[in-house]
Amino acid sequence: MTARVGVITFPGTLDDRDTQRAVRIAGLEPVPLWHRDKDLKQVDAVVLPGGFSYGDYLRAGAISRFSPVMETVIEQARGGMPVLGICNGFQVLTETHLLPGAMLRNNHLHFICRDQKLRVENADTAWTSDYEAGQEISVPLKNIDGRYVADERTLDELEAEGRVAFRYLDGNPNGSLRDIAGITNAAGNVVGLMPHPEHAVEPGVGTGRTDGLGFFTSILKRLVSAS
Amino acid sequence: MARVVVDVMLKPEILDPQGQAVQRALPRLGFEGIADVRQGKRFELEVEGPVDDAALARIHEMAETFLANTVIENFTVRVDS
Amino acid sequence: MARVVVDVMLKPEILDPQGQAVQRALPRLGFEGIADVRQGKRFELEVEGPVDDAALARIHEMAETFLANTVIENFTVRVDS
Amino acid sequence: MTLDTVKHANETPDVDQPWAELGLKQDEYERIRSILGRRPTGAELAMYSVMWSEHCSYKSSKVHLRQFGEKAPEADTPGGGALLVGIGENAGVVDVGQGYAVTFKVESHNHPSYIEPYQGAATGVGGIVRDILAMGARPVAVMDPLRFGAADHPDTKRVLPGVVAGIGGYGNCLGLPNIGGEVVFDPCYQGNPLVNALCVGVMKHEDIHLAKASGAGNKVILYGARTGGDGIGGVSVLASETFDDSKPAKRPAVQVGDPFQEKLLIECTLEIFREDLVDGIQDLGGAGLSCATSELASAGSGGMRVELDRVPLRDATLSPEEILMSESQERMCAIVEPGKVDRFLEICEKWDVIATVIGEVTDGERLEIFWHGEQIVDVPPRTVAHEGPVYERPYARPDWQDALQADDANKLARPATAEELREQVLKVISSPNQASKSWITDQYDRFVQGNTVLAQPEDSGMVRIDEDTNLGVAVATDGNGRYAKLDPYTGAQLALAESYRNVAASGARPLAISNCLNFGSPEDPAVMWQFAEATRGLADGCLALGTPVTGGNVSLYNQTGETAIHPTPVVAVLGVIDDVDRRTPIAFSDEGHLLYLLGD
Ligand SMILES: Nc1ncnc2c1ncn2[C@@H]1O[C@H](COP(=O)(O)OP(=O)(O)O)[C@@H](O)[C@H]1O
Repeated sequence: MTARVGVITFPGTLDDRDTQRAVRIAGLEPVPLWHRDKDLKQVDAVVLPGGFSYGDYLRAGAISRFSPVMETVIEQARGGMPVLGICNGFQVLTETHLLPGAMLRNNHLHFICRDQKLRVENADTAWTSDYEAGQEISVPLKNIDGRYVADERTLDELEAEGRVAFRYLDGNPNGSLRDIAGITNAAGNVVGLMPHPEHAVEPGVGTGRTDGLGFFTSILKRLVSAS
Repeated sequence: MARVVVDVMLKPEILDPQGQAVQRALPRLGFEGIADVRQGKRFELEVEGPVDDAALARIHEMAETFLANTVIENFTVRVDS
Repeated sequence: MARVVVDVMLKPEILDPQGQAVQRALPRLGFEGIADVRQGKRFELEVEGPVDDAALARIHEMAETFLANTVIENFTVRVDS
Repeated sequence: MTLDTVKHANETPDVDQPWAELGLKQDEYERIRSILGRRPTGAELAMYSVMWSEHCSYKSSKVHLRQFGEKAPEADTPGGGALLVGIGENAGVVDVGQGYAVTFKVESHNHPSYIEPYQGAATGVGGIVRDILAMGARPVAVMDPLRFGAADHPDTKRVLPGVVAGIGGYGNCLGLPNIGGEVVFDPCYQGNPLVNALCVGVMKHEDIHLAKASGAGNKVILYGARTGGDGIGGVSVLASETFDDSKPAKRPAVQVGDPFQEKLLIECTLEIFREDLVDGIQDLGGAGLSCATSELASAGSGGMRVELDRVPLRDATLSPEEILMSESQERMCAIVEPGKVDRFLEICEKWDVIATVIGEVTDGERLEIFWHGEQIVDVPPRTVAHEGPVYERPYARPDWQDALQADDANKLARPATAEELREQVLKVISSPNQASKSWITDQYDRFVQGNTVLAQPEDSGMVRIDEDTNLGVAVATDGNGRYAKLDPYTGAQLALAESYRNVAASGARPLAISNCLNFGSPEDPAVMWQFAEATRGLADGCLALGTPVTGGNVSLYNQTGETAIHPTPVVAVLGVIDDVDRRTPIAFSDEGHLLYLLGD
């Protein structure tokens, strides 16, 4: 049995095809999912890809969060299905409150595109087990609403429970509190981050690094060992 | 048709770099004496039918669940006269 | 300190894609009866000193030259009470 | 107000018409009357005036642009043989092998970007992307050759950040990697920045689509955004007239872009292509529906009948003339066989795109437009779209040219001391034109789509177009206004050669070119001479290199008052590379490698 990973397309999603490619390169079967369908086609995990769903209008992720597909994703995520939100997908996950906090305009107010160094803080999630805690990786970062905020209590809680999954290194690119680049829920099945691992899976394109592949091989191992 | 205005502002404790950028630019443009600037959103809703308490309650709910993200934002609802 | 509010809205004839996207989403969320939504900006200015006519005139000028882009936007200035 | 129907026009031959306000000349108005055998209706006048504007008709440049066709490289040259669709369509198409075809084009959005930098630049990107899409291609990359006034001029601070944010805001939201461009500062662009935008698209040979309406009974479908009052007359006023400080600023409604709508339009259109549902297709850009309907009808066989009142509006008060002239963005017009209409509309519904059947192809020869059942347009479409006025504008080498050329660098004092030399070197390397462009390029997404092989700071941008075979294309854009001012003929060739070298240096084989010719007023014989020389230089250069011109754009009236910008032909060269793994980046890769200098 091959593991099936659903990749959702919302109106305005940009990185759905790239994410499908990354899933395929890691040896999984990508399954396109459509925002209007509640049916998840029996996938074993779901990725919410990057982009500008609904043009980022109102707030990034705010309109997509109410799409039919998200009803099922929220329900199944609570039941333990692995869900990864990348960039806009992370924004959607915070809007659904599957992950705490919110994303705001970068503190310098500009879109920023760069190869970003991160530290993997938590290598025990469904999406990070192929990394080692403390490992440093570089993947592209590209967004304008990438500043992670949450109240102090939530931040302390995240830290205490080891739920800060990724932290920015070599300079905070957007004013995210405590240099947070990505977080996980308490169960470790729902992970969100602003940088784009799916854009760092092939040596010949992009930054030429493949540091992002680990996300997809992590989920492969998890799904294969579970089956 | 009646107009209802929903104002959404970042909570005071949340950093507002847009407001700050505006505030910092003012003296350079020759405008002194503005101690602080916060930038938020204003929604103008054209409501069909009467804007009674029930309608306002619905709009309040709409603001709470959708127009504002109450993790970071506060909002007010009022009828535009 | 007194607060002055500057509301900036796109001119009626200018396309407001944000407002449209919000309006189209409302029925899906179960909110019917909103015929139109326009989204604009709200600036809250904390003014040092008295907000007299002279101060308001200055803020008006500030709105005209800086806070609003009068090629595509209208604005209003009012004292928040 | 009474509706100015064709019948009404026949009955009231002597009504005074605002042809001058619409930018038409007396003889042009007379010509419209003689084509129609009566006075035009208001709607007809609107159509002719926008379509015969400099921007849409190329009336001043046409006679010179012909050389690109006349001097086109032979079919047995690499580039000549690769040309699948040449000048005249929305964009040219070249064969890049393995069954793939690539289309690319540069366009200007100079004047709108000066008035409203963000929206002007954003809609510039939107427009060129729709051109590429209309050819049947998936857009895969954008580039943005830019020119601004002095870097330290206060107005540059207004224009540059707005332009960059607009290009980024629109392109990033569409998911198109920005793979290169230019940033040049020169005081000559102070009141007239140049915002050129390029888009590259990829398709299979069999997917090439053309802008033509054929087959009586086929339906005309308008889809995309609702039509509003945006940029009405913008095309004639903005693009064809000089900014003049003495007159009150003309500020017609600015077009506002909605990149989200455009992204839906792209995906929706590509799905429609995949199911082979369209016969002909045209994007709506400058001159809006006037342009789309007349061009489709003109290029096809038969006529067209349009029910204008069916056009979905954003503003119910628009008059038929305004609807015809509106430049609302994010709209397309398709010709669809009746049996395929339902499926077409279904796909549009899937993508939340509004689509409306607004008319059909007829077996007549006229473009006929109706408003609530009454006829307001009855014209031969070719006279609107393709047989507009052509001017042989007088041109003359300016009398200052000799002095300018004689005043060469050899006359400048040489640095006499180490200190002077140091100063001069520092001055050169600290010039904004030499500085890093990363403040700009960091605001553009260069990774999206996952196929970017080369982007800034490389000589050319390169994207992979086939993941299995590693086939790729490279594009570079270059222009040098200062050189072109000294010698427009050689200056255009210099731009071509530089762009060609940039593509070749990255490991790709140059195949074809597109260009954006930014010049001052064609009514000035000196400017016209610059234009004539530059086009001649470019055509000769392309012939020598064996690379055909596949299309491009002419932007005239780039001047402030009497002062024209430097003549600025921007040249884009497209190349193909069989295996992107074999690209050559600019950086040294290993210690011990040797440096060679090629050429003299
Ligand atoms: N406006 C722009 N948009 C995108 N890329 C740009 C832009 N301007 C410059 N670049 C890119 O930045 C890099 C450096 O540009 P530049 O300093 O002009 O180099 P060069 O002189 O070699 O052309 C090139 O890769 C170029 O394509």
